[in-house]
Amino acid sequence: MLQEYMILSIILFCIGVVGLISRRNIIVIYMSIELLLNAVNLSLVAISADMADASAQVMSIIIIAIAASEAALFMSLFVVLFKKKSSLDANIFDMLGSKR
Amino acid sequence: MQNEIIFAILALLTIVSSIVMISAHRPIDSALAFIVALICIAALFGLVNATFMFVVQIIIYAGAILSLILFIIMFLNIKDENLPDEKNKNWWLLGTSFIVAPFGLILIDLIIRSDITINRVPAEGFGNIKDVGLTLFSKWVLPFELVSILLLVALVGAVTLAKRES
Amino acid sequence: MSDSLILNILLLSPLLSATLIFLLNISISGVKQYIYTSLALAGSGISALLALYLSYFSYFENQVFTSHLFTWLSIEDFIVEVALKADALSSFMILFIAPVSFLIHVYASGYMNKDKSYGRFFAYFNLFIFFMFLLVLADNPIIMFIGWEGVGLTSYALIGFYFEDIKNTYAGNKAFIANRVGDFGFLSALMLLFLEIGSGGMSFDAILSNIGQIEAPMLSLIAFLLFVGAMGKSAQIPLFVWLPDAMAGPTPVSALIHAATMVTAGVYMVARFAPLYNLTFDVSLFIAYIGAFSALFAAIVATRQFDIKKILAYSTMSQLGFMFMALGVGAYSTALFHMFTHAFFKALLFMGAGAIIVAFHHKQDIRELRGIKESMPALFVMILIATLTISAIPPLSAFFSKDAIMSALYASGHAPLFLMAFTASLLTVFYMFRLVFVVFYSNTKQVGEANSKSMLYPMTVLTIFSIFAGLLNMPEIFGGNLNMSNWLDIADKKFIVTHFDELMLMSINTLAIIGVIFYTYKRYAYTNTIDKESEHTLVANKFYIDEIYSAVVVKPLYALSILFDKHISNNLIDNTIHNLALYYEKLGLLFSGFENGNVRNYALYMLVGAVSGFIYLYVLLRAAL
Amino acid sequence: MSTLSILIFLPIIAAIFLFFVRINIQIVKVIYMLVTSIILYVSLKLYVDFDPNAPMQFVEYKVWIYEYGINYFVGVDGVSLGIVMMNAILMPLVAVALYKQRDKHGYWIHLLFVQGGIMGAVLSLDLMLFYLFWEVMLLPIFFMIGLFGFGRKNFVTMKFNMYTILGSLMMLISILYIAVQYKEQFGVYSFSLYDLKNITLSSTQSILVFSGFMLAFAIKIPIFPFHTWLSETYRSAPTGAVIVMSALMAKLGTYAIWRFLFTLFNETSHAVAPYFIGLGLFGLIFFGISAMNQTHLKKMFALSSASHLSLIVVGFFIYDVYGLVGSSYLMVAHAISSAALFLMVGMLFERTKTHYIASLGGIAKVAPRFALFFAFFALSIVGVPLTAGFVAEVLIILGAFNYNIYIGFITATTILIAMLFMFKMISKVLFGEPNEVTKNFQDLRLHELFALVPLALLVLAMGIFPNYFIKNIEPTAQFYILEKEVPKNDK
Repeated sequence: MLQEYMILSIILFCIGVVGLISRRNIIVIYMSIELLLNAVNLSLVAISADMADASAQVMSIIIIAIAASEAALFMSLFVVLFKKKSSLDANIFDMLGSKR
Repeated sequence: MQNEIIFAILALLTIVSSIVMISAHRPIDSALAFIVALICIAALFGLVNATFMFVVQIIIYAGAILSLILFIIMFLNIKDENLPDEKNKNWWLLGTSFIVAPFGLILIDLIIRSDITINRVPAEGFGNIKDVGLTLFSKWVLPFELVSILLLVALVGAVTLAKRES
Repeated sequence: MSDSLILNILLLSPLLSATLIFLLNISISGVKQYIYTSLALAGSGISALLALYLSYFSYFENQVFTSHLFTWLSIEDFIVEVALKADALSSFMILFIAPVSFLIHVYASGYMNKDKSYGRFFAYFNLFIFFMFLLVLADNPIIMFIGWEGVGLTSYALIGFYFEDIKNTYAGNKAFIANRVGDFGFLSALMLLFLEIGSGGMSFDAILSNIGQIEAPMLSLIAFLLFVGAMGKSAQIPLFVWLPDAMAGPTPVSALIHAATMVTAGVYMVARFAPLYNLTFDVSLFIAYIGAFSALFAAIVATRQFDIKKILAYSTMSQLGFMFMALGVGAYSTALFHMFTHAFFKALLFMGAGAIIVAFHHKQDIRELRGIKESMPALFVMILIATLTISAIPPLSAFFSKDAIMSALYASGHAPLFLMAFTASLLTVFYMFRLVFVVFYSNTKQVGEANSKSMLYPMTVLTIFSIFAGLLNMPEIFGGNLNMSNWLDIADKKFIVTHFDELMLMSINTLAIIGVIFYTYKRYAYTNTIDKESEHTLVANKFYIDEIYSAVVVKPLYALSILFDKHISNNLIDNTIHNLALYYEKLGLLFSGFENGNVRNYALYMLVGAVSGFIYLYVLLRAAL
Repeated sequence: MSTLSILIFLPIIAAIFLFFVRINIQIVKVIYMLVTSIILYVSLKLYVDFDPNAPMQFVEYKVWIYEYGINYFVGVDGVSLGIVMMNAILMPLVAVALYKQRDKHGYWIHLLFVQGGIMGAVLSLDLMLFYLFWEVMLLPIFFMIGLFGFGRKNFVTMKFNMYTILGSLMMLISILYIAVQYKEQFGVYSFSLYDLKNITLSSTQSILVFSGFMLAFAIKIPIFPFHTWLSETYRSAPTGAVIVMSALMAKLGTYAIWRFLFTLFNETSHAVAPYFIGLGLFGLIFFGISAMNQTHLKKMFALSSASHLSLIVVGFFIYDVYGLVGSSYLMVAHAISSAALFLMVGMLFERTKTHYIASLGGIAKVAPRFALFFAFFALSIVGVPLTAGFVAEVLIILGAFNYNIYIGFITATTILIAMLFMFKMISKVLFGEPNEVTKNFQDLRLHELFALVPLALLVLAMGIFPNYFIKNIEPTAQFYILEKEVPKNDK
């Protein structure tokens, strides 16, 4: 069972990465990040089951906690950014770049 | 055998809903697709007896986080003109997939080729609240406390961020 | 007094007085004029007295004075001592340099009277004498070269003395640059000389005794280069251009530096290296021809000049040409003898010209100075005597010296040289009497200011010298015994001329001269011929030599300068460098496009990198799996 | 602390101290004078105690970074002595001449810093130490031009620095390369000059490493194709920086050729000498003729400096005792003269606010003392007798004739080259009638005289009694010549 779980986790992770990079909508980007975390969680839980050890599940609980706090921050960021530019386009927020 | 069939269905459902999630134009569609994916993942947790994880996944992800997302999407009242103009979205998706594909394929290849399963027989009550709780508060108590601090920080951060602008 | 002390005082007293005057002049304003005068006269007077003392012992007792001051340089074999040596030749040189300098000092104290730069003038003047003594008394050519350059430097300062008119300083620049071209040759020759035989010592004695060790071509090269130095200093073709312009300086300067002393340094130097030139006939002959061309060229140009000082300047160049002719055919003491007499009469002529210029408020054009005989009779007499002397009328001093040159040229068998010299000497008579007749014999009358006594007394002394200086080297034919030649004891070539030939030569020469005087009298005295002479002929414009030099040397140099600076440095090299920097910047812009602030793009780059690293690792490790 | 360490570190420590302590500018100047005077005193003592016949003296050796053989290793010999003395003499005089003009802390702090840096670079015998100081002395100049310069100062200072650092980096690579080679051949790391000269390199390696060093020095000097930073930089730099650059830093480039290239790569230096003689002679004439057409005083003097520095390079590469001694003498002589000239140009600018030759004139009439000193130093650059430059030029010309008669003739043109522009410049600046700009020209003030008179006396003394000075240089040169001839005979 572990191998299948792992393969599924890899596929989900890849999909997450694709979404993360190719989409400009920040909400979708956020959800892609969550998908990455879920992919990792999936493999952790699978390993935990395979090894009959709860530690890996604890790790995924911690990851979920982190994801929750991330969610809180992201949501407030969405609000702030949307209020400022009234757009969800990630390309607008490029102040870090070297503008010519 | 039964488990394998359930797994195959769930896996397919997860992958399809994930793909829908990253390719949907409107965020609300994505979020709905994402809920499907998350619930499927929770089901996959349950399939390997991780009952506590199953519950947590449903409550926190599908319950709390996703509802928060939906709430925000509705709260912001996003209209079509607020959405980014993603003309080349599909090309981007395709291109990125081609870049990521080798990564995934190689990993899958490695997984298939190597024998990583241990198949230890779980004890009674594995994966329920008691088991996980004991591990959490004995072996992992320090990370747990740290995470609580992190949550506090995130809370304060979110409040200040949202408050400053309003 | 010990010998060396005398030499040292002789050398250093002008330097000391120059330094004192200089310090006074630069630090305190409003010093009384007589302080400068007494300092300057003390400096040159002491050395003049000592020079006479020195020459006396040298002449009668063949005494050689030496003095060793300190070691200038000592690196391996290159040992240069600052040593002074007054042998016969040096004593002979200071015998006329020091007294003439002193007399011109006295004269200058009158000429420069009330000038605001009185102190500065005498500081330079004494400094010049110091360098001239150093040049003449130095015991080795390197120290001589220092003196040689030093006189050039002071000459530069004195030509540009009235620096308010920038043209004067340009004349000074020209003089120094032309001199330096000569010095380039001189210095190169010295270096070669040292490398060939320098390990035997750099004193003149050592060099001249070792000179036989040098191979012929190198010896000729050295001799030629030395002569290049002489060309510059003694204003011979082709480096003569500075001398006419040098007349921009005050007249005492022209008298002392550009007539009597500095310009003769070239003659002295060639005479000093006589043993060298005796071994190099080709170079000697070259010298003789350069001298002949210079003499003839200068004489021709002088016939159409109007500036009284320019006429005298060309005359100086011409007379120097005579000396070089004599040097070239090997009659060294004859050349020196002419230099000796020339110093007196040419100084006298310049001082006379200066007296006229002062009297008539700095008018220098002979057309404006007509008919001044009555107002200054003493001056007229002295200038007339000097003119007769330069024309070589017997029994005045230059008669003996010029005649000796003529007979040496005649006996040497170089007919072209002799003919050129003869023509030049007749032209000399022509242009000198043209000057005299135009200025003094005229229908118009002018009255100028009276000259001060301090100007006239030195001239009187010089007049006496001009008349009698010839006695020093009376040829056998007049019952003399060539005292000076015997004293100097230079490796002269001996020319055998029969008494009949010599007498014939003299009489023809004298007759021709008298004929020319009459012709000139007819042409210029009490007539307006001079006003009809155009200023725009080829001759009056000095054959356009200055313009040719400017077109051939100066303008191409400036063009080259622009080429080097603007085109090569700026356009070629610097622009290449700037363009390199520019392209580098462009390349930077190309890459900065990647850094556009879109974090997901950064993630893409990261991903590409990670994936390619991943693939690489996979390929690498595939075998192990 | 021993003599050499005082020379190196006292100015640097003082500079750092002044940097952190913000005090009154007057006190800064007093401290500057005090420190440079102490340095001058110590240097004079060094000069008196110096033994001409010993090879390397006052050597100090302290282990610094043991594992890599990088040590604090300093010493002085006949060549470095000249630059040390110049550095010690010029710095206080610059302050004496300029103290009224500059009321910025940084100016004096940077000058102190650069003094220490130059001392360090001259005295160090360890290549890493040398590289360190070589870069250290660059920085204050960078800031001085940038902060106190004229015109397009930012561009110019960037260009100058990038140019110089390009060369320095090549040198660093070369240093590291030979250190690694040493490790391979002898088993330990060492950056000491005397250890590194024992390594054997193939001719290709040797030439590559040589070029790395040479590029750094050629840019600093500058030799012909690397000169384009020069005139713009000199034009923009403030007086103090120009003096440091022309009188000391450029000389360091030539000094380093002798100290490092001739010691480390003696055969290669011999092999490439003809090219550098050619380049030097070309530069001598090229810069001299380029200077003829300059309208800006500082640019003209910059090119004049370059011309003389090319001559110094020629003197070194002809490589006999006359050339070496002559070049080292010219280094010192030219340092004094050019420092004095740039100082006077600074005074000129302070009074007239112009650097252009065409707008000046008639200064001799209103300011005779200024004119006297200006003409004197200009003539000493030309190399008239009784000035130090003359002695040096005679020696270099002698060496060149000894090398080859044609080279000799071309080298001898040096006595013509400088005249081409110098005399016309003197005429235009000093002579003629005073114009609007110069009619109120103030003559030299007392403190300026205090700065210039010692320099003038030094130039005269070095020209009249050269033997007294040269006897300190000559044994060192002889020592190098002897050392060079050994491998020559082996072949």
